[in-house]
Amino acid sequence: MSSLITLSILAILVLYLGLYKAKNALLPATLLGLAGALVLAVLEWNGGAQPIYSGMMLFDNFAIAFTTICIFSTMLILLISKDYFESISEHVAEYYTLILFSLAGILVMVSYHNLTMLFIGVEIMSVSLYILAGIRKDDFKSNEAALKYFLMGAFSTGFLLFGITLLYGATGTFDLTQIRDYVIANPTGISPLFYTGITLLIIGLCFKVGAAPFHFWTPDVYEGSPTLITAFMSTVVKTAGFAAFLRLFLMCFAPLHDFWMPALLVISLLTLFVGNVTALYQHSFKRMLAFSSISHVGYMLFAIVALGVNSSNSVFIYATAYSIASIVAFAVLILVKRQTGADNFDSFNGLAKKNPFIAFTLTVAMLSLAGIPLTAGFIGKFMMFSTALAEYHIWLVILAVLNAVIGIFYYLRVIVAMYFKGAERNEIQSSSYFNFVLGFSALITVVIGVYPGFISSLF
Amino acid sequence: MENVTQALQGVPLNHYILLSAIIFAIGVIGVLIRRNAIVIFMSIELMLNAVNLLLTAFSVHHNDASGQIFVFFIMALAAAEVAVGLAIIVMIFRNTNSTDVNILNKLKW
Amino acid sequence: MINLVWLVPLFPLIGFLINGLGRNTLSKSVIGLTGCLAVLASFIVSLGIFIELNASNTKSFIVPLFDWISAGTVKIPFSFMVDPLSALMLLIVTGIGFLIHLYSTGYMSHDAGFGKFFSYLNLFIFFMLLLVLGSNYVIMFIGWEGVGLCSYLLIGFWYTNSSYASAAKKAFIMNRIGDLGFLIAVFLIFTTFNSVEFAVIFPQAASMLAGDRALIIITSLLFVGAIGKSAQLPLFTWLPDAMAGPTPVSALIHAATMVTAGIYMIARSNILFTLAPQTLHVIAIVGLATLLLAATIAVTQNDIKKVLAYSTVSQLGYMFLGLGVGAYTGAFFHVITHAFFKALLFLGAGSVIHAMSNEQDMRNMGGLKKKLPVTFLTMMIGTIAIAGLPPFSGFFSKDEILAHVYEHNQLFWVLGVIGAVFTSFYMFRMMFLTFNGSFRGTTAQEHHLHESPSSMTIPLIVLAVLSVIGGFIGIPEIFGGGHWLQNFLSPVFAVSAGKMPHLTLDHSTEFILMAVSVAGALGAMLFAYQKYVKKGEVPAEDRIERGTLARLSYNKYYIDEIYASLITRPLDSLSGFFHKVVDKKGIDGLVNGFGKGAIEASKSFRLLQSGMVGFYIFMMVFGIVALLVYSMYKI
Amino acid sequence: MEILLLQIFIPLIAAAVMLIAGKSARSLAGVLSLLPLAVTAYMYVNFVPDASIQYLVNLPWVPQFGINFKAGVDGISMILLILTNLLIPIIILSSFKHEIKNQSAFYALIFFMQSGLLLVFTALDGFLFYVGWEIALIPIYFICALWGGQNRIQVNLKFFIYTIAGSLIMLLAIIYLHLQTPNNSYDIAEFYKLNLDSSTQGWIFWAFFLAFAIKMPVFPFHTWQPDTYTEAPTAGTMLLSGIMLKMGIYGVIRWLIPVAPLGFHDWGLTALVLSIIGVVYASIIAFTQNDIKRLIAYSSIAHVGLISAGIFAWNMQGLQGAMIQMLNHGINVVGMFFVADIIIRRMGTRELDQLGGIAKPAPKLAIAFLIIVLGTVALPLTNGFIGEFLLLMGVYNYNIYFAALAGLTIILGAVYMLRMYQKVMLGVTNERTTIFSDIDTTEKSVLLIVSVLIIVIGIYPQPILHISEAAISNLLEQVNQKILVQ
Repeated sequence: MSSLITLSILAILVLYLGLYKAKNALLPATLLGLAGALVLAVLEWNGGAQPIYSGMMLFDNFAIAFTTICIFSTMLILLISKDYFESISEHVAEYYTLILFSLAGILVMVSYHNLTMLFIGVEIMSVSLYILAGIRKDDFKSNEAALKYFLMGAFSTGFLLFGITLLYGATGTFDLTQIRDYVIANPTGISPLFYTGITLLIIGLCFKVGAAPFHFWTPDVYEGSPTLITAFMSTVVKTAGFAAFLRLFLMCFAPLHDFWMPALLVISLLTLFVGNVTALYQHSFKRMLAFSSISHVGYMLFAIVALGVNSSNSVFIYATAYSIASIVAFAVLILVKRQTGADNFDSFNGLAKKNPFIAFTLTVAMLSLAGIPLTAGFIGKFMMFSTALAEYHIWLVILAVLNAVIGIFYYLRVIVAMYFKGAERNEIQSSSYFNFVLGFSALITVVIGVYPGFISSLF
Repeated sequence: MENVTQALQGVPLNHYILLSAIIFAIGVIGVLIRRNAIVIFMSIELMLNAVNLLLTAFSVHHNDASGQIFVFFIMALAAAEVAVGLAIIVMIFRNTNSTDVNILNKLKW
Repeated sequence: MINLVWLVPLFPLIGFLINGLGRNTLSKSVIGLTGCLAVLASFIVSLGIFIELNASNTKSFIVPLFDWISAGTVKIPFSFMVDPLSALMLLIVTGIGFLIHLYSTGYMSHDAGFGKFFSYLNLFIFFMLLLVLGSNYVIMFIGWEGVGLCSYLLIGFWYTNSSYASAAKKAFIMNRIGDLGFLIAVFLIFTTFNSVEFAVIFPQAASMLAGDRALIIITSLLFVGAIGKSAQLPLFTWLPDAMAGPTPVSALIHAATMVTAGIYMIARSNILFTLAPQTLHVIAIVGLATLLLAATIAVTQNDIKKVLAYSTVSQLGYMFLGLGVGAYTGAFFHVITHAFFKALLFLGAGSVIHAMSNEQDMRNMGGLKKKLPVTFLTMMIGTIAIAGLPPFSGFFSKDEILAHVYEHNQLFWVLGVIGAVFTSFYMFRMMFLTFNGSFRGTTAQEHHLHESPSSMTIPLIVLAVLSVIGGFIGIPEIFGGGHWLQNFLSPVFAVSAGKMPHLTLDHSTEFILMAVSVAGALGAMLFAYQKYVKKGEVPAEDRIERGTLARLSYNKYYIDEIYASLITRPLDSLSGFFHKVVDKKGIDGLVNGFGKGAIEASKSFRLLQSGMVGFYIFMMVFGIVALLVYSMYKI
Repeated sequence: MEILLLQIFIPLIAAAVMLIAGKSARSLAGVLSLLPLAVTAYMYVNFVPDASIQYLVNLPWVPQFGINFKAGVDGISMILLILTNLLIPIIILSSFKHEIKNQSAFYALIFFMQSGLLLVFTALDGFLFYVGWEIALIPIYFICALWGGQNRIQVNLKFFIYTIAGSLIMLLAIIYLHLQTPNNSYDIAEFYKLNLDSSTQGWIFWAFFLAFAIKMPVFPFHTWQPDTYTEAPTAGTMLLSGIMLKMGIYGVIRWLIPVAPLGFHDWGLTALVLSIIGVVYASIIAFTQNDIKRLIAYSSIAHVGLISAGIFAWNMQGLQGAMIQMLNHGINVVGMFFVADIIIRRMGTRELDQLGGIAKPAPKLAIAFLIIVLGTVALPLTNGFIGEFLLLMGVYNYNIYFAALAGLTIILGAVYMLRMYQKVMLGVTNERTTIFSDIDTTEKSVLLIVSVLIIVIGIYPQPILHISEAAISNLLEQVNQKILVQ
């Protein structure tokens, strides 16, 4: 649990660094602190975790794994923030601080053992993000993103809370273990309040992860926010949302599978179709990524629909693969946008000729997102399909395959633009930070794709 | 205090649930039909308060304090949210001279 | 010698390789020598085999070479079979082949593709020998298709002329139609007899009942193969077109050897056919129809080679008629004699064309008797032989067939004789138009007129001699002959003969039959003499209107046109339809439709993302309500 | 060191070498392409033609999912190894005539693809098979889309998405089978042992069939193919038609039918009918094609239709015919596209109407082309005949009418092939074709290899038939047993 504390302290520290205008120390300090938190988290691996803080939190392997990937992704994102924040605002320290606070909230979200902590984690994360989304104060798009995110986020929080309340009403407790005990102890006589509570929780959580029909905020917010923040939201935040979702259902609601499964099944399919089909006809790469992130939510929901022993593993791998590939995509987007000033597909034309390395890493990322073998994305999809098939959701998987095919279409558009379309363009300036992040991410993507063994056996 | 608790416990739980549900629904409808960001925000607060009310009722019903503690958390975080939310609305008002949410629809499709 | 039978096809193959590889480097004399010697060597070995076989008591030898294909139960050895039938055929192929090679050294001496020509000829001989020697249907099929290939190559020898190239293509494709029949017959044979080896099949077949369904299908399919290869109705149109090839090719492939492969194959499989009387009946009818049709076309043709081509088709019709009535020996007899006289006639025609500087239209010839005496004499012998006048070879073979036909069906006989009358007419017409009267060509041609070199006349003379005496190998009983051919071939046809009614014509009937056909032929000859020598008529120019019948005949009954409009053009339109409509619009349209549909869906789906918070919340609430309603039901 | 691992990974190493080779990539590629061939030769020499699986490699890969790196070679695989490793050097050699931009990437992609192909042909693990299946696809997509013609982007996108759609469905089937195995394995031997009910097997059948049918392609899943072949660079077309489509055929033999014998029992007829329709349909379309590459593409659909028909007839002749015909078709179609490439490169057009008379200025090319045409139209003593003879016999054993229909290829093939030959090579030369220069040394050597192979296999096919005989008969036995039990 020390990593949570580390993070919180780090956030405040960074804020102070900003106050004292130690701009150059911000990034190293943040990264160092994150690395420390990461190490501290990993050290607790297989520590035979018990609920701590009066049963409020449980730092088990599940939590550690997701903490690790979230911190890790954040580090990658911050590595490419080197000149980014400076270019859009002078209050650089706030960025780091807010991101760190948000990350702290995320840590709470992935390791809660009490619904109170779920709520608190979600809110810590969200409130920071509301600010981050609108941090470019003079930019209308950023404003709009912040407002939309905020209004709808707050709205959905209401449902989350109402759900929690109803659960409390039915069980008299917020503790996950006790809720589970309640479910097990009353196989037949579960209160209607409880069922309604589950439904409302589904609504609240679906909003947080951006599943249809609660996804509407996602594309707009992702598009309007500064790209790095979008990267953070679509990777780390999404991963955390899923971890929270999964944790709750895995721990408490698994026995009531028959009740909520059909609903989630429909949501999952709807999400897939909305995400993929809409992504097809986008001109902006960033907006396409937003829709693609919706579609990936659809795949990840499989793990919950077909809840089982493999679920956490599947979500973990999927989220890892997805996060890393997305970070590459956003990183390249930042570079391209910096050069051409636009984020549509045409800006990528001819990239392969000028910067084969960047183009190659983006290709790997796109192939990973599309789920082509020898990339991590394939392993993720493969596990999702396996999980769903194991529960005989054959039609779901067939429709998912249909969506995967649609997905390939729009991911290939970028590759097509980079390799097969020519354009007059200059070499893109890319710092060594970028190169490192891109190369390293591509490498991880391929390594997981080729030898998934070392990561797939965590749980 | 004892008396109050007893008196409160005398009211059937269903009434609380119904009441909160109605308040919550009013909040939702408010969000749904109003276009002014501040009013929408207020409606959301109404929803949160419906939750608070219900939590308290359950807390009493179960004779368990944690529900009421939860209410404090909600209030605290709602306050934080208000701070951020109002800031955002102010920022937007500065830029657009309006708090109509539908004015902001640059991001679409 | 029989064990060395593999040498027979090997020599031409070596010749092919030497000439093929050295076509540009070797001198013409070396090429000619290699080509001729290769075939001559084969002929000598064949002769040795023939002598040995004649002396031997065993009449059938199998010479295995290697395992060719083996897949599961299918084992197809590459092996040769030597029996009287193949031994005789070897002699014909290599013997006439040699003469024609020799002839070609003269005929083709000015052609730039000399080396290529000889390599193709040698290759042809190789495949023809495979066809003859194969001990099973598959090896036979190799030869069968191989000769088709050589035919293609040689018809299209002057490929820069695209109508020649088209003729070559036509020949190949029409042959292929037959080949498919053959191939399927092979499959059926395999499933019926579990083997494709002649030596295994025939004894088994002999014990089957006549009219067995499998046998009828097998024989019908084999006959389809024969139709293609031997240019019978309805697939005969390629053969006249095949005259596009150099004349020696027409003589060798399209008269003497390849086109008789169908007859050879049926004779080889005689037992199967004997037990399928229905098929035989069909064969007889097809043969008869072909012989009449081709004969009636030949009477109005003006191209000297076309006349001979239709004559070949017609004569092949006789052979099939003979097969159809069970006269296997007679049919094969006619194969032999026809090989002699038709090769002779073609080579003679070649000599004429050579002299006329590649002129083929008889309307521009005339009076060549004096200038080309050897050619004239030898061709006249050939003509008499084909007209069926005794004692030349054609008389014996044709009358043997007709005698059998008479016994089988008298109407067929009448038609057959009519065909013979036509034959006599058009052949003499050709002779008279070419050699009698006055020269009708250009002066340049007239100056150039000369008798051909000895390399060309020697084969003519040899073949003329053979045409004269060739018939004596099968002198029928009524002339006191022992019919050597029948005896020699009897092992091959023995089983069939046992299952067929014997010829029971009494001698007087037989004499009368012969007299009638000879009289008819003589009459036709005289008529032609009257018409073309006495009156000196010359066929009309193309532009002049002809009578209905004449027009039909002159235009070959419009069969090519009918095929074009019934088969070729509909297929081409079908192709266009499949490509443009079914493939592009239909199937591909559907495939693209998925893509387009997705894009269209995307266009409308994205409108949902209207940018209005109010609408978003409305949709969310809608979803929430739906979910709540769902949970109400579920609880 | 396991020889099979060498076989599979040498191309991968070669691909890496290519990337750093720079200017010398071309000649280096030529040399490196011979290495896998040498390994194959070694394997062939030490191969015992019985039904057993040899050179087995079985390494744990992702053990917790039951995934192993399990690969081995039996007679069926052996033929495909020969095919792949024989054709790749030829293809690379044939590309020497082209000015290829960024050639090191080009050759690297070819080698990368070779690895994928070899994986597919040797994999004995469903997951591995699928991985190989897809990684063979990526490089060819890039080859075709980077070095292709005008419409390459559109056309290849369709090709890629279409084929991947099929293969994803196959992936589902593989996962499903895996879940049914008692110890959750991807081992093909475990798949073979499954006894699913026949309706399930029907689904499995279709899932696999879709992937393979698109790859081959079988009517009506073929519409991507003519466009792709036409737009791809020659080496790409050769890879696609010579080797890649054999993945589909191989898949049918190795996976589809043995894994879902009852599905095959119920649906094999449908597949057979589709294949035969394809034979006739594509042949008829080929009649009037004016684009030389498109014509060859349609002819390839027809020929592959026959192969697939022979397989679905499911008997010794059909299967053996399919095995040898895969090799033959590879050789012939590579030769065919190479000749087409020579002509297109010299003339700058693919339109038959603008060609003609090339035999005169280029007699050597004419001979080679003729031999390839003859091999394609299955003239006896060329390789094509052996294959088509056995295939038609196989179909015949199934049903005589089907054989008659499929046998139309004998006629129709001659029609369109000879038409093409005539239009290109025969007739009079026009002003474009008179200046046609005959083939040079590189071209000659490629065509010589191809021609010699066509004839040698045609005359003495037994060594090749022998390789796969035992394996095929074993497979046949195994499947028939299962159908019988049912």
